[in-house]
Amino acid sequence: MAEKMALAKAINESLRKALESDPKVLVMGEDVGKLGGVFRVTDGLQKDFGESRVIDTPLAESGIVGTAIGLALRGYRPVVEIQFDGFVFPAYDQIVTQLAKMHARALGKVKMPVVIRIPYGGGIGAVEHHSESPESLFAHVAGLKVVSPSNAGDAYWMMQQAIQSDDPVIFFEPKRRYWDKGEVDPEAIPGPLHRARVVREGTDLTLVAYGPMVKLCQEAAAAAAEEGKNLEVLDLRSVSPLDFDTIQASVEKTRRLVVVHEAPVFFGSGAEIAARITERCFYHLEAPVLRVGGYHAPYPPARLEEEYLPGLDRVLDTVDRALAY
Amino acid sequence: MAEKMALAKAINESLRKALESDPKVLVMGEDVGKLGGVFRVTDGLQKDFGESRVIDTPLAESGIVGTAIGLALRGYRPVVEIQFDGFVFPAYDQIVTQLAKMHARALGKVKMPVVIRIPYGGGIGAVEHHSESPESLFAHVAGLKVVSPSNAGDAYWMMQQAIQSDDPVIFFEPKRRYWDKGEVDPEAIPGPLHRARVVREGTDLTLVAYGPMVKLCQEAAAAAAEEGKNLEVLDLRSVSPLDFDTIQASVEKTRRLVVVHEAPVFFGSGAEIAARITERCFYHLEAPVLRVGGYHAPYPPARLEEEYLPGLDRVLDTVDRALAY
Amino acid sequence: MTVESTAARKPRRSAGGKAGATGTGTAAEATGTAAKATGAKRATRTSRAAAGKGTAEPQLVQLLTPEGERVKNAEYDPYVADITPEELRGLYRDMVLTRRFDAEATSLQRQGELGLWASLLGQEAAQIGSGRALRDDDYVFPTYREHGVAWCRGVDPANLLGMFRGVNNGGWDPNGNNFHLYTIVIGSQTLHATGYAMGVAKDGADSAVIAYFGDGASSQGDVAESFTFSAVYNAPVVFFCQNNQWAISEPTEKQTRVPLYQRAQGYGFPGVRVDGNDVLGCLAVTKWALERARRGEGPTLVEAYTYRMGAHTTSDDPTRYRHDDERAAWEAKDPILRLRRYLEASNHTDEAFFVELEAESEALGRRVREAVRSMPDPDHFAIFENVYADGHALVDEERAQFAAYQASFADAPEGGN
Amino acid sequence: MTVESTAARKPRRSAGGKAGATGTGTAAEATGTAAKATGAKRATRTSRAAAGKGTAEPQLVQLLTPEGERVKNAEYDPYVADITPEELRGLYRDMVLTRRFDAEATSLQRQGELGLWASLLGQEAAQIGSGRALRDDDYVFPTYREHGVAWCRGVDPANLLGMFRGVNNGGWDPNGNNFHLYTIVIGSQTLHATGYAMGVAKDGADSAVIAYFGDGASSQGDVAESFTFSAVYNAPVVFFCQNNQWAISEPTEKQTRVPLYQRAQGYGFPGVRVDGNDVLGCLAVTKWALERARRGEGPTLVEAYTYRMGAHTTSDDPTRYRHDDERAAWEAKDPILRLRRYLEASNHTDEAFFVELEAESEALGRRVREAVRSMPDPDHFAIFENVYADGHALVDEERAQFAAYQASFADAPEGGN
Ligand SMILES: Cc1ncc(C[n+]2csc(CCOP(=O)(O)OP(=O)(O)O)c2C)c(N)n1
Ligand SMILES: Cc1ncc(C[n+]2csc(CCOP(=O)(O)OP(=O)(O)O)c2C)c(N)n1
Ligand SMILES: [Mg+2]
Ligand SMILES: [Mg+2]
Repeated sequence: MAEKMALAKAINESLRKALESDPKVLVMGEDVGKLGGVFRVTDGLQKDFGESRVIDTPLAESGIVGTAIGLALRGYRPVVEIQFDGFVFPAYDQIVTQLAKMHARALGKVKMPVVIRIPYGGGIGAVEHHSESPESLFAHVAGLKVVSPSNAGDAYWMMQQAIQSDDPVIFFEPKRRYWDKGEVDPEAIPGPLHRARVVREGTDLTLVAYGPMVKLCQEAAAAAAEEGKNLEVLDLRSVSPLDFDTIQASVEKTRRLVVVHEAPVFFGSGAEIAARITERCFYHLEAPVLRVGGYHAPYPPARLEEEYLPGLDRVLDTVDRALAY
Repeated sequence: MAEKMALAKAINESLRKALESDPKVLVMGEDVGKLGGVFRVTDGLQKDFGESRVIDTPLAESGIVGTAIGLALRGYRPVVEIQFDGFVFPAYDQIVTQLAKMHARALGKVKMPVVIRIPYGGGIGAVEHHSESPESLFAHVAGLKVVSPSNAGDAYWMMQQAIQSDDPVIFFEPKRRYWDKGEVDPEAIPGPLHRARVVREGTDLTLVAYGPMVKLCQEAAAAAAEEGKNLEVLDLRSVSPLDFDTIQASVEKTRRLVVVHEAPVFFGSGAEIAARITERCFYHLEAPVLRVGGYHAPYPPARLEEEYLPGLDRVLDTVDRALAY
Repeated sequence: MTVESTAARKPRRSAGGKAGATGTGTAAEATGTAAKATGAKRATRTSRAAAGKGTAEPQLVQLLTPEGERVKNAEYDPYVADITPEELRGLYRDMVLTRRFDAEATSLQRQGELGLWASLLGQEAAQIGSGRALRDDDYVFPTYREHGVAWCRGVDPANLLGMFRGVNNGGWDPNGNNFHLYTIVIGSQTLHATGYAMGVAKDGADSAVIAYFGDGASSQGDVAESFTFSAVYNAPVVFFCQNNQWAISEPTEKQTRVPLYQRAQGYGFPGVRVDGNDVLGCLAVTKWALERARRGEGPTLVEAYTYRMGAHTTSDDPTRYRHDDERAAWEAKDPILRLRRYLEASNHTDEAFFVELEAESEALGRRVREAVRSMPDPDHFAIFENVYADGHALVDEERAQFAAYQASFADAPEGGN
Repeated sequence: MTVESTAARKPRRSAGGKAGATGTGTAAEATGTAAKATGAKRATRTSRAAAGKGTAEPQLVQLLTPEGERVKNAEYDPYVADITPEELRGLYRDMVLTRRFDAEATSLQRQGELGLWASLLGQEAAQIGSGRALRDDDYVFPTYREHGVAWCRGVDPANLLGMFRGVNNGGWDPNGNNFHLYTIVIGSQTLHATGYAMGVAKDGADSAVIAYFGDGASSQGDVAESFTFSAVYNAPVVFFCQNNQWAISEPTEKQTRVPLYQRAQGYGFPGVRVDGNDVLGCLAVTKWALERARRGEGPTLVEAYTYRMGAHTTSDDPTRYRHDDERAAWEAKDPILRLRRYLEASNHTDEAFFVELEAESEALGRRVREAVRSMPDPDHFAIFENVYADGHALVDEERAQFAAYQASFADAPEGGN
């Protein structure tokens, strides 16, 4: 029975369901207990599942991920919260050298079912380190899976699937969409976690995005439609693996591709998508794959973030550029 | 007066010159003192410049980089050694959130002249964590510069320039080339640090590489020449910034581009190069930009590294694929 | 007299503290003894009250009781022995003005002028006491809450608001007042302080460095590494931990099961806990620690035992995780009130002092309000400024693209002219 | 009898140690007292000898002197009180065979059969003593040098060589012997051990966990964070630090200026230094610490004071940074020799025992040599195996490309057939 709820609430419900159905699932992080996390994503969970399942940790991200690895070795399935994107780096060593590689190191004899939740991205007027999009830094690392839902329904189901996965999943939550409401159907049968979805069909150009930028691309497509341009919009949902098949199918139809993400363009996911789709669709493309994203600069102070982030005009501008080829 | 010396020795000489000519230059890291580093790159420096200039540090990479930042704030110019590529991650937080951003955070009022030396790459039959190529993870981060010399002469001069730079420079040393000899001329007038160099002129296809893969590409070009293929080889020297102008000029001539690096292809520097060059040279390219690099898998045990790393056959194979378009 | 921080500062390398050779040995001894309480108990998850009070308070250095009575302390009295009534009034004034500034910032946030504010309410004594212990040539590495220390250093209070307003990410010149930028990533700055102090030692200077951090920060690996580096290199740094009992919603027992000042011994340097709401105690203990640093005796950990009276930041809602009576109990220990009681009992002040201070306070509030309201938004191109000191081709390229893009709006019909 | 590790192991949840409630309190006390020595001295960069001996050795737990004499120790004797002659011979045998295996590996490296070897020479007592203190249901998190502990756990010695030969990056099943994979990134495993121990506690089990690390590792932030987490959650984990005096070329004073075992107190749990060349001492102290963990008393730090007799690894050249006389001095404290002296003095052995052991030793060397030489190179496709448990589209794609590429050689003229 579908219900309308905010994206943050959908994740909360998904965590609740996981805690209910599998006693090995744990939620851990800074302030996830009584406070329910700074975004209230874990609201009420400690009250209902107790301090030994929903764990307020010391303020040490490497420690959080490192102990989560140990708990996974003991058979638990920890869901770890990193409070903000910019605070994942103290844990980066444990994620890259241990979490990502343990399964391979053990020749498959141990599994690492750890989910790392990271509220990410900008647009909320925050101070430094609270608005970054570091997904590239995880996608490059073999052994990790990287996903990001764009809406409440996906948030619910992708979290279920991430927790069920025997691989470590970096789960990027689009924090500026936390309060956006969407349909959640806990009875639905979800598609595969790493499959992209066509969220708007079109013929003239393909816009691809994930997480917070999907909504922007939908708005751009709507605006373009008023000018008679028929854009297809893809919600990638997964950054590693990337669903190149779905992108390719779309580009073979539209022959033009624009990738949009908040992360800096340089070495961003747009680069990988452009490189591979150009290889796969070399004779189909009428224009180079164009990219819209952050600049090669530290995430700026809040009063500049609108200029820094991809916005409607920049997306439309780039669409026009691609169409002009 | 040019002299032939090994790449490791060239860096040693360059560090020695920097220590001699600027009392603010410091060398610090694990085992850099009496031992002279595990590769002997700092051999003899502590003996000649003392323990307060050439500093054996506690075994803590975050501490090494974090204190180097503090020393830079006090006016020093630390050259930090990370013992092996796979051990830079404990320092990643300090590098990404502090070192890279401090200059911008201070609106330019402080500078961060810190060089981080990292012996990187495979091919030496080492155990886990000793053969990785993590340059993408630094190039994506604004505020850092990333370079990698391919030969002794460049190693000498690029180190001089990196130390003189007021920006943090991640200096990737191709460890498997440490023992390769080349001309070093301490009297030469070097070109700009971030400019690529054409190391072999050709007309049929451009091969670009940096660090350890330049030699391989030169060998590939030589082998191809025997089959009548005339390849141009570029040594990028710098990964951030990337010298797209030089690549573009070459590709406008050859119309085909293959990028070679040891790092995994997925989200690697080849992706950025492919994306941008395809945009810049859309009407010139006769084939998609192709990439040769590591697989999306943890760096394998030594007995498999030959299969994992780009080798002559794989490069030539890819060249053939590109030429077949 | 303690001057408003924007005014002229004492010359570098001024006379420094009044410390003799006293203190040191015995203080280290006290630390050693304290360690005896460390042996782990079967039930370690005892209630906070028990942990906080039973074990810890005996070791608390306190020169001024909550009632404003001066307590004798052979160890630390020498460090405030020749303090003048004028200096005492200066400390009082600093605390009052800092609190006023802080309240103004909170209300500016409520009015939408700031995106966020991290209040120091309740921590004035810890910050003013330690801040006033410093010499001008000392160097400070703050967190994001050291508004009182910034005040002591002479940083223009309006400058502190830039990052909370979202016009910059810091932006004052750290070398202007030897006060580093606010650091948000918890614990990072303790390593910068240590490195800076290593540099001071290399230079043969007798300056000291102070690194501020919180009880929560004590868990970060970086803080532990700064203890190791500073001990090994004998760096002249004081680690000043404001244990305000909370790291957002987590009480200190989520970070440690023994008092934090004890952490230092295991790294080979002394730790001491001082009443963080006692400005005299904080002044004395910090001076002692700074003198140790200057004398080449290396690092010290000072734990200022205090309380975060307000929310973590204006985004926080502490009613979700703590009881009001805890706050009420701490109100009785207010740092400003206790110094006022002492000043009044010692006849160091008259009515006029308080009246004038009230007026000065209001003037400060007004000045800050106006400064914030007139703070211009940054130029859009600031995004591309100072990314590198020596430039970067990609930044140049993107700046040019951005300029062209911006210009395209000017051409657009609705852009006019 | 101590069986060769490849043989059957004791059932899980066996009777466990003989610990009473003794020890604990007093040991913690001893730790507290030791802290008194902590007060920093002006000249901290004193010579290693002074630092190592003057301050530290008084606290060293030792049950067996270098001369093989049994020293009484009220605290720890209970933990080895009922040890049988057979068990003593077992410990001796374990040490001898471990040393033999280690020497074989070193020579296999010299012959080019291994790419690298990290010898444990000199650390046999620390590893066998602690390793034999464990119950089968306990869990071990090693570094890359715990060949003796692996031996005690029953890991096939040949398995340990895979990563040094370069055929895999670990490769045994950690759950087969409750012995985790070797961890190369310094310090990481202490957090894994802590998390595992948190899980043990959650399960209500009375198993314990032991994390090995070195003196160099003590500086890593991860190790400090593991101390914090284990203390806060009261996790049943023993931190076993083999202080072998060196981290590659750096002596311990580059990591700390006070004895490492003292680190624990500042985190609220006991630390104790044991003679790491005394197998009985290591056995007793580790049993004590494990019992504490089982009783719910949380973490303990054991510092086994020992010496790395060889190079850091076969790639290292210690003549560049340390004097031979240091090594010579430690030779007199050899762990195997001292137990032999004790066994002989107590008439627990006869000539036949040593002769048999010599033969067994040789057989082991032969077996290992053969096992290594016949170790097959991994299949090329192993690159793509186990990257993910649930698969990944890109890995599948790259595997297919790789297969096609490999196949292209088969087609090539020189490929034949
Ligand atoms: C590495 C990192 N993790 C998480 C955060 C989010 N955060 C900001 S303040 C804070 C609590 C800090 O507590 P404490 O150190 O006691 O300082 P206080 O705020 O009480 O002054 C947290 C978790 C952060 N800023 N940096
Ligand atoms: C994070 C990290 N940094 C550096 C290294 C390189 N390295 C390998 S062993 C070692 C020294 C370790 O010393 P210690 O902890 O005392 O252990 P020991 O080798 O003496 O057993 C170093 C620096 C590493 N493996 N990991
Ligand atoms: Mg706090
Ligand atoms: Mg060691």
